[in-house]
Amino acid sequence: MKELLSIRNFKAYYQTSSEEVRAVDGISLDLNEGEILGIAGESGCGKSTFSISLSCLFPPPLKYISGEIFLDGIDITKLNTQEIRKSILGPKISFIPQSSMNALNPTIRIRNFAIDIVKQHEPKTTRENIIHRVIERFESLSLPKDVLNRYPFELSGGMRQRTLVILSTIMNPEIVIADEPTSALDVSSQREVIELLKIMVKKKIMKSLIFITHELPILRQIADGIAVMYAGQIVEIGSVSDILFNAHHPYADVLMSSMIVPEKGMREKNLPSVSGTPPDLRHAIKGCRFADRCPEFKKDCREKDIEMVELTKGSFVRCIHPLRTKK
Amino acid sequence: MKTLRILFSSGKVVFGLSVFLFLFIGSITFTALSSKDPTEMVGNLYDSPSKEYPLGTDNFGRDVLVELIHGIKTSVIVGLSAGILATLIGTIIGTIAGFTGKWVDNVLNSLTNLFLVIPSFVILVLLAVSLQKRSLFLVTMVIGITSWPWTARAVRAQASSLKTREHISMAKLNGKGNLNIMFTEVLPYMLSYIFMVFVIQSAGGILNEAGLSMLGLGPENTISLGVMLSWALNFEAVRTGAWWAFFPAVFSIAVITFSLYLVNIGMDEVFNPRLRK
Amino acid sequence: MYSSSENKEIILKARNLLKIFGTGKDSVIAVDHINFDIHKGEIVSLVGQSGSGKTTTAQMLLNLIKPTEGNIELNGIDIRTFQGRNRIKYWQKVQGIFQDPFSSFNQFFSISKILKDSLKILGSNLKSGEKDKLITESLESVNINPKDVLDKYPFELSGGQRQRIMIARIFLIKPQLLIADEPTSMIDAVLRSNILKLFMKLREVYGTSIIFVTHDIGLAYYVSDRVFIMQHGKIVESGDPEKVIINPQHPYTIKLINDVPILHQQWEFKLS
Amino acid sequence: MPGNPITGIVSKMASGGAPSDVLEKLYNSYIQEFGLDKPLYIQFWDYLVKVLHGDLGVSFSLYPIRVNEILAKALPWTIALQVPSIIIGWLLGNFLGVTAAYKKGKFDSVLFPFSLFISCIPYYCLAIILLYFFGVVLHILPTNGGYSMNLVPSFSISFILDVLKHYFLPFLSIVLVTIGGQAVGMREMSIYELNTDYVNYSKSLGIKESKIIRYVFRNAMLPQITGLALSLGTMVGGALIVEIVFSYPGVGTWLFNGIRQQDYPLIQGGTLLVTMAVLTANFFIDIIYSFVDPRIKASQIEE
Amino acid sequence: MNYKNQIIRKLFLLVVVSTIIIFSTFSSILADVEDISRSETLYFNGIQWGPPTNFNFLTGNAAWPVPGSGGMWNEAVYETLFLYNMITGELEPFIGKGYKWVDEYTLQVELRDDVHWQDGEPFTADDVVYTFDIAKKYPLVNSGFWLYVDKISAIGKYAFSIELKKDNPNRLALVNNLVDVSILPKHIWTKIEEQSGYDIKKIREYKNENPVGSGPYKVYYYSSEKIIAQRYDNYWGKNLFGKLPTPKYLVHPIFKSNDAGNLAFEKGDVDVGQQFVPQIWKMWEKGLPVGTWYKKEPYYVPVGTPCIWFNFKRHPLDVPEVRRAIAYCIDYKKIAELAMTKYSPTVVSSLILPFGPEKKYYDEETVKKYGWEYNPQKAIEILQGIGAKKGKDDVWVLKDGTRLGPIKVECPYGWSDWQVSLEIVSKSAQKIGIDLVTYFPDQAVAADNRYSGNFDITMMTPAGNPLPSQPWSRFYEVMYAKDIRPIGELAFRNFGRYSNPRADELLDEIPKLTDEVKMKELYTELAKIYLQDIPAIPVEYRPWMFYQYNTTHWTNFPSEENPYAPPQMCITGAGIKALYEIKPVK
Repeated sequence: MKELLSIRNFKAYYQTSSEEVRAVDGISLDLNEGEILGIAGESGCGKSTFSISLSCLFPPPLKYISGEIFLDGIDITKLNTQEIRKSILGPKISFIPQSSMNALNPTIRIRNFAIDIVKQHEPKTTRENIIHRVIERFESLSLPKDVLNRYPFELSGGMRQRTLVILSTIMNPEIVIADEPTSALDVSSQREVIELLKIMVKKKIMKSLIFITHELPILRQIADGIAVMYAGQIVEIGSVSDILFNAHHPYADVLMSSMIVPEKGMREKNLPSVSGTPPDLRHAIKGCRFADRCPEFKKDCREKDIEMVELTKGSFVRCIHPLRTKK
Repeated sequence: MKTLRILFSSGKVVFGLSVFLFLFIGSITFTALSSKDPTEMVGNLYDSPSKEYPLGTDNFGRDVLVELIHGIKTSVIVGLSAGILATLIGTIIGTIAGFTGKWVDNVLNSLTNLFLVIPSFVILVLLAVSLQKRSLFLVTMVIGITSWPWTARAVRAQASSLKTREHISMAKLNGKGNLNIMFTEVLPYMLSYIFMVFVIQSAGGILNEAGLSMLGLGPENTISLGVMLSWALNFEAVRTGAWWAFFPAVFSIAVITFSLYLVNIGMDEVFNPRLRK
Repeated sequence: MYSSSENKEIILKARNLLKIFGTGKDSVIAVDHINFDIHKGEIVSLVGQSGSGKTTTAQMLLNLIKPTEGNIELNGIDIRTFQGRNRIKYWQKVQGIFQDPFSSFNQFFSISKILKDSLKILGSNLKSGEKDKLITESLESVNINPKDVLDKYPFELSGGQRQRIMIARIFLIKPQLLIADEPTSMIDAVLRSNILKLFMKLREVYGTSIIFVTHDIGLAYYVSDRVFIMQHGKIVESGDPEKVIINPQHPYTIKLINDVPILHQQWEFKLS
Repeated sequence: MPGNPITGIVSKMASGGAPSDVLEKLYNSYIQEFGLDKPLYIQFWDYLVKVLHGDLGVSFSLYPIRVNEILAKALPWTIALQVPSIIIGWLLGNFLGVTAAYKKGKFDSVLFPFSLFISCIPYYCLAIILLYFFGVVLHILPTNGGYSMNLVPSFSISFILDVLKHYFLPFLSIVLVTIGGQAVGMREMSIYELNTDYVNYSKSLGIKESKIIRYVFRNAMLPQITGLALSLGTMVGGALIVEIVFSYPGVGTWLFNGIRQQDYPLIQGGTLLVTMAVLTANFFIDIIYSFVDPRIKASQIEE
Repeated sequence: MNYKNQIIRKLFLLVVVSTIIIFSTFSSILADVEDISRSETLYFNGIQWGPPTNFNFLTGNAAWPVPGSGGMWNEAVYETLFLYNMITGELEPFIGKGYKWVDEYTLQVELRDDVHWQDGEPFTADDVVYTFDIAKKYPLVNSGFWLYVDKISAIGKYAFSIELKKDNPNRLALVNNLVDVSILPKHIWTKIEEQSGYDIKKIREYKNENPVGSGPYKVYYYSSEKIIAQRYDNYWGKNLFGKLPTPKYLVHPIFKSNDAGNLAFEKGDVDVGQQFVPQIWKMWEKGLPVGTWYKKEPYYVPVGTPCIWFNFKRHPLDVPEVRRAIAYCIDYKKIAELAMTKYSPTVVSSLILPFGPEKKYYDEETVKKYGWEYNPQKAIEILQGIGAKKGKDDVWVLKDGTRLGPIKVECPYGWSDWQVSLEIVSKSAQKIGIDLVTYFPDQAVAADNRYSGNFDITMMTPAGNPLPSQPWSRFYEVMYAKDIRPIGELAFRNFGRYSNPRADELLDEIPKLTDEVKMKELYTELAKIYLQDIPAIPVEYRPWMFYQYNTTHWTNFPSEENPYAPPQMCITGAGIKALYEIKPVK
C-alpha cells in the first residue's frame, strides 16, 4: 500500500493577543492509499481544528506552529497560500463539511458551483464538458442528476449532504477529509452518506478518507483504522476492532465503553463513569493529559510528557500504563 | 465588571467614548462654570476669527466658540434624551411583539414596518409643523417618538429568537409570569444590544435635531448645532465665506455621531465575536 | 432491576393529542392524534427523528403549549384546569429538563438564585434556612459540593455540571413526572453515564416517572421501561424496548433500527 | 395646526399698504374661499375626499396654484436627482464595503473609518461643505437651482450640459453620504458572510478569492437590498434637505417653502407624495428582491 | 446563464427604464421659447418670491411684473396714473398729465390722449373709472378707496373727477391711489367678469396668463424658475420718453433662497436687486462692480421705520413709565449696526422721519422735549421714579408686585434681521433688569398673535411704503383707535389696542387739510401725544427696497450722484425712467 499522507508532530494553536489555545498539539499519523481513517474524539479535543489545519490555510486566529504534513512526499505546510489553493485544495485534498445547509452558497445552483470548482483547476475545460462530467458522476453513483439544476435549499438534508460529497470529490482528490459529515442527519440519511463514501473509496474516486466523528459506532461501519483524540493529541491509533474492543489507552477504553447502541445485551451493560472535564488547553500541561480523570492513574503519569509508543504494528498508544498489554 | 473590561478592550469603544464624553462633559462643565452668555452680542456680523474670538462671531455678533459649546451640550442632550425615548418605546414594543408572538406580534410588527417604511422625516416634519410651540422638550419628544421603529424591529428580532431559548421554558416551569419573564429572562440578554441601539438612536437624534432645525422646525430660543447651521444658512454664511459660522457646527455634528458610531461598532465587535479580528 | 409497570397507577393520560401549527395553507400537523398513559415510576422514551413531533409532544405534556385537540389528564384532572394561576400546581407535579445545559440557565443569575427561584414553585411557606437546606440536599444528591457552585454563574461551570444542576432542580421540586428532552445529547459520551445514573436515582428515591424525549435509539433502549416510536406526529410502535427495538414490527421501526450503526455488527454495503 | 394660514396671506398683502378695513374684508372672503369657516371635521373630510380624487388642494402661499401642479413640476427634478444618486451611491458603497471586508489590512483601516466618518456627516452638512468649496471658494460649479437663469428649458446641448453642471454637486453630496453608510453596513454583512460555512467550504475546494468575493457580494447584497427598502425613507428625507441647500427645484425645496410659509396643503401634499414615492420604491425593491434571491423566487413559484 | 450576468442585466434594465422615465418627465418642463441674449436683458431679484401663480392684478398676489408681488406696484405691464418719486415726494406726470383740486372735495385728473393698450385699443377715462368701480363691487386690495370716496366719474374721454365723501374727505389717501393703483383695460375685464359670473372667487381664479396692459412690456415666458417679460415695441411711451426702454427683456429668476439670489447678484447674473445683502460694502471692497444709492452709510434710502408695539391690554405694559423705560434702555445704535448692518441711521424717537419728503413735518423741538434715546441710566431712574424695586433676581418689580418680565418680544421666525433686532432689544432690557425674552414663532402664528392682540410686544413696520400720505399713514396704523376690534378679534392695525380720543381726532382732521402750516401744527401735536403715550417704539429705519445694482452687464444706474431717477428698481413709479437710461456694457 502506498503512503499518501504523513503527518509529523503537527501543531496549530489559536492565538489571540491575550491568549493561546493549544488546540492541535503534536499530531503524527500516516495514511495509505485506499485507507479510511476514522478520527474519534469528544467536543473540544481538537479534531475539527485538526481537520481545518489539513487545508494549510489556517484562518485566523488559528496559526501554524510547527510540524510537517507530507503529501506525496511534499511538505505542504511550506507552500504558500496561492500554491495550496491552486494545486492542493480540490485535486489533492478535499473537505466534506458538517453542515450541508450552510456549506453551500445558498444563491447559486449546484451546477454552477460545480462548474466554478472545476474551472478553478482546469480553466480550459468547457462548461459543457464539466456538466457532462458531473452528470456522469451522479449517474455512476445512482443519484438523480436533476439535483444539478437546483438550489441548495431545494434539496432534502440527506440529498444535500450526498451532493456535497460529490462536489467535494469532482476533482478526484487523493485525500478527503470529512468532519462530522453525518451528525446533522437522521439515521437513514446517515447510512446513505456512509454508503456513498464507502463506494467512492472503493471506486477510487478518492484515494483515501479521513472521517472525523464523535460517534464510534459510525466509525465501526466505515473506517479501517481509528485514531482517538484527546485534548489536542492523538492518544491511540489502531485498527477498528482494536480500538473498539481492545483499546489500550484508558481514555479510548472509557470512550468505547460509554457507547450506547441498540444492541442485545446493551441494557445489562454497566456504563463506566468518569468525572471531570478535559484540561484547559490554554495552559501548559505536564504529563498525561487524561491523568486527572484516569481510572488507572499512577503517580508517574504526570511526571513527564508522554510520547506515542508503537505496541504492535500499526497500533500506537500515548500511555505509559497501557491496558490489555500484558495478558 | 467583566463585561466592562471586555468592552474597554476595544480601541474603538475607548476612543469613541472618550471623544464623546470629552465633548459632552466638557460642554456641560463649561456651560456650568463659565459666565459667558452665548447670546451676548460681542461683535458684529461675521467677524472673522481673532485672538479674542477664536471662531469669530456669527450673524448676531455672538461668539461662535461659546455658542458651539452650548450647542454641543444642547444637541447631545437632545440626542441622548431622544435616544432614551426611542429606545424605551422601541424596546417595549419590540419585546412585547417578539416575545408574545402570534397576533400581537403581527399587529405590532406591521405597525413597526409601516412606520419604518413611511419616511420618519415626513412624520417628523408633520409633527413639528403642527406643534404650537417648539420647546426643546417637545422637539426632543417628537424626535424620540418618530425614531423608535428601528429599535422595535431590532429588539423584536432579538426577543423572538430569545423566546425559544430553554431558560425561558425553564422560567415558565418555575411559575414565572410573562411580564416577569420579559424583565428577568429576556431583557437582560438584550441589554448590551439595547445599549448599542441606544447609542445609534442617540446619534440619530442628534442628526434629526440638526435636520429639523435646518428646516426651521428646530427648538425655539435655544442654541443647538442645528440651530447654528440654520442661522448660518439664513444669514448667508456660505456665500459670504464666513466658514466659521457653519464649519464648526458641521464638524461637531460629524464628530459626535462618529464617536457614537465607533462605540456602537466597537461594542458590536466585542459582543459578536465574528466581527473580531 | 426495572419493575414492570403494568399494574401501577396511571399518573398521566394523553388522549387524541393533536397539534397543528399555523393556519390555512401553511399549517403543519406536528402531533397527530396520539394516545398514551404514563404510570407511576416508569421510564418511557419518546423516540423519533427530527420533525417527528416528539418535542412538540413534550411541550404539550409540560403545559407550555396547548394542544389543538385532545386532552391530557394529570392524576385524572384535566390539564385545562391547570391554567392561569393553577399552572403552578401542574408544574409542581410535572417538570422538565432540556437539551442544552447552557441555554437552560439564565446566565445573569447565580446558581443559588436559580435554585431558589425554582423553590418558589413549591409555595412561599419555606423559611430561608429550610430553603438553603433543601438546596444543599439536592446538590448533594447530584454529587455536587454546594460550596463549589452556589455563588457561581452558569458560564463558569462545565456542561456536565450544568446539566447536573438542572437535575438538582428536579430533586428540589420532586415532581411526579419528569420530561427530559434530549438531556444527554450535548454531554460528552464519557460523562453521559453519570447523568443517566442521576435519573435512575430520581426514580428510585422519589418514584418519579420519566419521559425521555430522544432521537438516540440506543439511549432509549438502554434506559426505558417502554418506548414509543414516533413518525410524522404519530406513534407508530410502542411497548417493551426488547420487543420494539430488538424485534421491531412496524416497517418504519424496522428501517430505523436497521440504519442505526451498532458496534458488534458491520453493515453490508452493496459495493458494486 | 398652529396659526391661521389666511392671516399669512392677508398680512402679505398688508405689507402692500392696503388699509386695514380692506384687509379684513379680504380676510373674510379668503376664509370662505378656503372653507375655513366650516367645522374642522368637515374640512378634513373634504380634504380626504379630494386627495382620493388625486386633488391635493390649493396652495395657501401660492394661491391660486394647485398643489398638484407645483408638485408635478418638482417631482421630475427630485426623481432625476435622487434615483440615480441613491442607486449609484448604494452600489459603490456596497462594492467598497465588500472589498474592505475582504481585503482587510490597510485598505480597510483607511477606508472604514473614512466612510464611517462620511456617513456620520448628515447629507445637508456635506452639501454645505461641497457648496462652499466648489461653489464659493473655487467658483467652478453653480451653487443653486436646476439650470442657469439665462437659459430656457429646451432639448439643446447647452441646456442639458447646464442642467448636468447644476446636477453635479447635489448628486455628489447624496452619492458620497450613501456610499459611506452603505459601505459600513456592507462591510459588516460581508464580514459575517466571509465567516460562513460556504465561504470556508469554497476555499477548501481551492476556489479563488475573486470568485468568493463575488459569492459574498451577492449574498451580502441581499440583506442590503432589504435594508435599502427600509432605510429608503431616511435616505429620501436626507436627500430632500440637500435640495434645500442647493435650492434645487425639487420637492424638498418646495416642502421647505411650504413649511416656512405654513402652507398646509403644500406640506400635506408634499409629505403625501414623498410617502407614496417611498412606498412605491419599496414595492419595486420587493419585486427586484424576489428576482434576485432564488429562495424567494422558488417559494413564489411553488404557490 | 451566469447569475452575475443576470444581476447586471437586471440593473442595466433598471437604469434604462429609470432614464426613460426621468427624461420623459423632464420633457414636460421644456418650453418652446428662444434663449435670450444677455446684452438685451435686465435681470432682477428680490421682488418675486415663489413661482408665479397668476398675473391677475385683482388677486392681490399677482406675479412680477404685474403689481401685487411683495406689495410693490410697478409700471412694466399695467401702469399707474402718475409716477411717484420717493426722493422728491412728487407725482410726476405719466398717463395722468396733471391733477387739481376743483374744490375741497373734488379732484380732477387730466389724462394723455395718446395712450393705448397693448392690444391697440385706446386708453380712456372709462378704463380708470372702471378700475376704481370694481373695487367697490368686490373686496379688493384697493377697496379702501371707497371709504372716503363718494363717486368717480369720467369727464369726456381724457379726464375724470373724484368726489370725496363729505364725512370722511381723506385727501391724503386719495392721492395715494393716483400712484399705486394700476389701471386695467375695461374692455378686457368686463369680459372676464362676465365669464366668471361676477363672482369674485371665480374672478380671482382667473390666471390672466397673458396680461394686456398699457405698459412697455408683455409677459413672454414664465415657469417656477423665472419670469421673462418682453418689450412691447409699439408702446405709447415713446412719445413721452422719446424712445423705448433699452432692455428688450426683463427677467426675474425665482430664487429659492436669499442666499441664492445674492450669490447671483454678486456674480453679476442679476443686474438690479432689492434683496437684503448683509454688509454689501464688502462686495465693492472685493472689487466687484456693485453699487447702491448712497456710496456711504446707510447705503439705502430709509423709508419706513419698523417698530416694537406694546400691548396696552397687558400689565405692566399698560404703565407708561414701563414703556418709557424700555424705550430708554434699547441700544438703537447697535441695532443699526448689527441687525441692519449699518443700513439704517440710528433711529430717532419719532414716527415722522427726519429726512425725505416728510422732513417738513418733523419738529425737532418736540422730539427733544418728549422723546427718548439710548440711556440705560435714565431708564433706571424712570423705574425708580414710580417706586419700582429690584427683586432678588435683579429684575424690577413694580409697587403692585408685578415683576417686569418675562415679557415676550416677538416677530416671525426667519425674518432674520428683525430677529437680530429683537435679540438686541431683549439683551438691552435685560441688562437694566427688565426681563424681555425673544420669541420667534412661525410666521402664521406670529401674524395671528399680532392681529388678535395675543402678544406682549410685537414687531411690525407701520405703513412701510413711500406714499404721498406719509407720515399720516404711519400714525394712522399705530394710533388710530376708532373701530379697532377688541383683543381676541382681528385688528389689522393698532395691534396693541392703544386708544387716545385726541389722537383719533387729529388723525381724522389731518387728511382733510389743505394748509401745510396747519398740517405741521397738528402733526406736531400728534407727535407729542405719541411721544408721551409710546404705543410703539421705532427701533430702526428700513429702506422700502434694498436697491442695489451690478454693472457687469448694464451701466448708468441712477444713484445719489446720478439721481436722474429715484432708487425704485427701474420699474416702480418714477424709477421707470432708469429703464431708458441704462446702457448695456457691450
